[in-house]
Order: sequence, then structure tokens, then C-alpha cells
Amino acid sequence: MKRFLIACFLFVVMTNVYATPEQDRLALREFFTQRFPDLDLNEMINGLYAFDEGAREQWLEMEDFPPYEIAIEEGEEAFDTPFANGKAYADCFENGGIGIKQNYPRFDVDSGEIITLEWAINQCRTDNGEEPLPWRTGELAAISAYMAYTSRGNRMSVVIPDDPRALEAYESGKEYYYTRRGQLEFACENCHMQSAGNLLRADRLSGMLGQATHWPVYRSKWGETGTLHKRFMECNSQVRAKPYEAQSQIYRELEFFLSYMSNDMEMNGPASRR
Amino acid sequence: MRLQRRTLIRSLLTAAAVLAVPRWLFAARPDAAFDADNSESVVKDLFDGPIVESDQITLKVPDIAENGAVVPVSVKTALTDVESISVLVENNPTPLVALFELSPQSVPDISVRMKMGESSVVRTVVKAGGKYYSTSKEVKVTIGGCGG
Amino acid sequence: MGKPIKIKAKIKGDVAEVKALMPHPMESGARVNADTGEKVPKHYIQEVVCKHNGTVVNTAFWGTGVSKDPYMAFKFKGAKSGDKLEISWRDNTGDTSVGETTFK
Amino acid sequence: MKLNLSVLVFALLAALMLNTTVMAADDAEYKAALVKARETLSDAEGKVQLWSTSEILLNDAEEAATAGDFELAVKLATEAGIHGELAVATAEREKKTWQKHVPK
Repeated sequence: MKRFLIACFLFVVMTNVYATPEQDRLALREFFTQRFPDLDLNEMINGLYAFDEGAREQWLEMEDFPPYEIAIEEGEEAFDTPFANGKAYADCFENGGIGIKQNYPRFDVDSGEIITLEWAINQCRTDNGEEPLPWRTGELAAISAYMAYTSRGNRMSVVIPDDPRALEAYESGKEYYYTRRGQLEFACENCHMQSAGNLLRADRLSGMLGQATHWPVYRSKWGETGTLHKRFMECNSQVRAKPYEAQSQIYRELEFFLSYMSNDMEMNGPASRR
Repeated sequence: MRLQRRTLIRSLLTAAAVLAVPRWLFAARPDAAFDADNSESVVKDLFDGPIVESDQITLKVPDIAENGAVVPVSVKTALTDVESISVLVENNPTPLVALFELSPQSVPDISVRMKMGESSVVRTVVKAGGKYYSTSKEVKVTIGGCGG
Repeated sequence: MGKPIKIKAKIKGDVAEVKALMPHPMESGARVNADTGEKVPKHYIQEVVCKHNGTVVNTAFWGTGVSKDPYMAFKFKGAKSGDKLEISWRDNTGDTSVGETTFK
Repeated sequence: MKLNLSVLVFALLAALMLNTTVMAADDAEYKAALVKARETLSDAEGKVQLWSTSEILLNDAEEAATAGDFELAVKLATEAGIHGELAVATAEREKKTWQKHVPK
């Protein structure tokens, strides 16, 4: 009996706590396959436009000459402009910073930090004696948009190295995603898994798969191009939870988890959304 | 004094530049029509003749606007000798959104993105061969685009 | 001088198709600045002129109802490879901007 | 009947006076409510569960206190504390249940 209980306990522990990130990802894909049997899951990189034909048509019209092209151009110019010390962004990144967005966020073994692309861009600046840029919109979002643009068509390939700190960061982001919060007591999961594709008042909700592939985004509601963390803050505010700062540890962990869930999906940033 | 003279010279130069432009392009921006707060005034200010409904015009706008701040609209027409195409959103604070004046070289097929404060009739008026033709469509707006 | 206009132009058969994106705030005068509580003054493009090899093909007059970062598309006949296309705007503050491209 | 009425009036007046003595909050009472609210709120924050409403309530409470309306200030600060308690309750419940929502 005792042995049976221990076996049960171990089974529960192994299936609950020690589901590997890869098991999580495959289970998530299975979840959406069950929910949307007729949908090509790859379409989910287009967010709500995977579910709403009328909205999709307007979106495609926007894509004819999307307003984020302004950010791409500004970003490219900033990216190519050397710092005061003569170095440039290209010197800070593998492959000169071109076509690498799919590898972010990454876990830095030396510092134990989750490095998002925006974090790396600002780190590149401060390493070269420049002031860091504001996190949410403007030049940083533009540079990120340009780098995302050069990464289009690549597959998301976030790596969780065999390091307990990396796994801990992943688990922390995962817990954040599934935990109800705020006065309205909504978890990210409530909107973007349970209710994905449904209308919440006038808003068609996107699904969790592919949520990390297309940033930064020109959101018509914002009237400008902004980063994923700007959206995190907005999501939190919408359920009346106090938002964290952009690039705070918890948001970077959330992005780490969210991006891993989109692994193997096509990079399609920057994008335009309602 | 000097400043005034400079201003005067500038206006003379502007006048000269304007005179050099062909007659059909001469029309200045109809500011009053753009400032008018109801579509009746716009119509009165802008169109000096009767307007007839026409099925020769294709007005493409969404049934439900994704976001009132950015509503794509296109107008094209099979009518010939098109001189201008205007777009009005009847319930906007100032209904006249755009007026395109087309040269004979133009193909009457234009697109623009516009703001809509609330659900409204969107109307287009095409001036062709000196006459006015129109068509309209109702657009539902769930997130208003005014003030945002 | 406003931000430069972005233009995409191509020739399909005998018709030139032009699309333009013009970075501009397009303030209607009705928006309230959330920080100061004050109304943001009107600041919007009033006139857009499109020229083919120096000849005006169309003029667009705009009100405050055109979206932020305006987009417009139009077509015209008679363009051929190597021709120039120029688009310029003027806003209610007197500011201007211009963009230019060559048909391929 | 007449006697009854004056007794009633007296009782009412007494109740009213008593009421004001009980309700008349002062600065000390507000400070106490504030300390209590801050405690629960920092507990909620530690559990990654702060509501966006709490800070607004505390700001409004501070404003009321500055204006001398301690009764309102106490009420708002207490409300903020309750939001904190509810957030903590959510945190403690979710800690046990969130895993159930992860697809397996």
C-alpha cells in the first residue's frame, strides 16, 4: 500500500511538475487541434485574423501598405547608424543582427538572465556607451521591427538550455500565463485558450499559439508600433491587474514561455493589428 | 515693415505660381465644406447640381469596421470623364473626409483609410461629365476612431 | 519639413498603380492628451498633390477624418518605365513633405 | 402620544450625536487604515497579484485626507486594503489550481 502511494505520488509529480517544455508545447498544439479541427494551426501566427473573415479582409488591405513599414525604415536607419565609438548594432549580434529574432528570448548562462531582443538591443547600446532607449515604443520598437523583418520566414527556435535556472524561468512564465489575476480574475489562458476565436464584447480574441511570432506590432488602437511588453501591460490593465514594467523579470519570463510555445512556427513580424 | 514687404512678395510669388497651373487644377481646397458639421452643408457647399444614385460606382468599405481609427475605403467607377470623387462619413463631426480631383490622365479608382467616430452611412459622390452621381453604404463601428 | 513619404509604384499593362504612406499624426483637434487633460491642437494634411513627370495627375483635399499615418492609392494612364512620380503634401500648419520614385 | 413623540425626538437626537462621535474619523484613524492597507497590498505584490485599482483608491484616499475628509479617506484606504485581501485570496487559490489548466 505504502509503495503504491509513493508510486502514485511520483506519477503525479512527474506528470504535473516535471512536464518538459517540449511536452507542454505538443500538448498545447493538441489542445488547439481539438478546439479548431478545421484550422491550419500555422494560421494562428495571424492572431484573430485566423478566425474572423471580415476582419481578415480589412487586415489584408492594411497589409497592402502597412503602417509598420514606417517603423521598419526608421529602424533600419537607426540600426545602420554607428555609435559615437564607431561600433554599431551589427557588432553586438550573431550574423550582424540579421535574421536572428527567432532565437529570442534566450537564456544567458553567465548572468542567468532572460535576454529578449529588446533587452539585447539596449544592452548593446549601454555596452557601447550609449543611453538605453525607452522600452515600449519609438526607436527601440523600430529597431526591433527592422530586426524582426529580416527574420521573416524563419522558424521560432527558442532554446531552454539544460540549466535549472532556465527551467525555473520557463515555469515562472508558465505559471503567470495560467494564473487568474486582477479585479476581473482573468488569466491569459482564459482569453487566449478557452475563449480564443470568440468575441469578448467587440474584440475577437487571438489564440496563444503564434502569439509571440509577429512582434513588434502597429496597433491601430495605439496609432504606433509597440513591443510585446507594451501589450502585456495592456492585457494586465484590461483585467485590472497592476501591470509590471516592460522588460521586468516576470514579463521576460512570460515572453520566454510564450515564445517557446510558438516554437517551429513562422516568424512574421512586424505586424499590424486592430 | 520689412516683414510685411517680404510677406507681400511671397504672396505675389504664390499667386504667380498658382496662375501657371492648368485651369482644371485651379480649384482651391473647399475649406468651408471640410469644416461643415453636417452632410447637408457639405453637399450644398460642394455640389452645384442634383445628385443621382448610380450603380456605376463601386464603394468598398467593410460592413463592420475593425477599428474606427482605421477604416479602409475604396471608390472606383465605370463612369467616364470623372472630374472628382468625394467621400463623406455622415455621422462624423465633420462629414467630408476627402475630395480627390482627377485629371483626364487618372483612372477613377482611389483608396484611403479614414476615421469613423461611430456607425454611419458612408457616401461617395462622383462628378463625371459635369454631373453628380452617388452611392452609399452603412458601416458598423464597434471601437470609435475619434479622439484616438 | 515633415517625414518623407513612402511610395510604391508599378505599371500593370497601361495603368500605373501608386500606393503611398505618409507618416503624420493627423490630429483632429478633438483628442485629449491623457497627461495634461488638454486638447491636442488640429494638425492634419490638407492637400496632397501627385505628379507624373512634373504634370499633376490628381490632387487630394483632406479633412480631419483621414487616419493617422495616411495611406492613399490611385491609378493613372500613360506612365512608362523610367518615368518619375512625385507626391507632396501640405498640412494645416503650412508644413510640407515630398516623396519621389521612378517607375521600373 | 405627545410624550411618545418627544421621547422619539430625543432618542433620534441622541443617536445622531452618538453616531457623529463614532464616525468622525481623524488623521490617526486614516493613518492606521493606510498602514493596514499597505501591509495587505505588499503581501499581494509579493504574491504577484496586485490589482490596478488599489493604487487609485490610495491616491483618492490621500486626496480626501488632504482635504480634511477623513471619513472618506478611511473608507477608501479600507477599500484598498480589501482589494489587497481579495488579491491575496486569489493568489493562494490559484497557487493550488493553475496547473489544472495546462493542457497535458
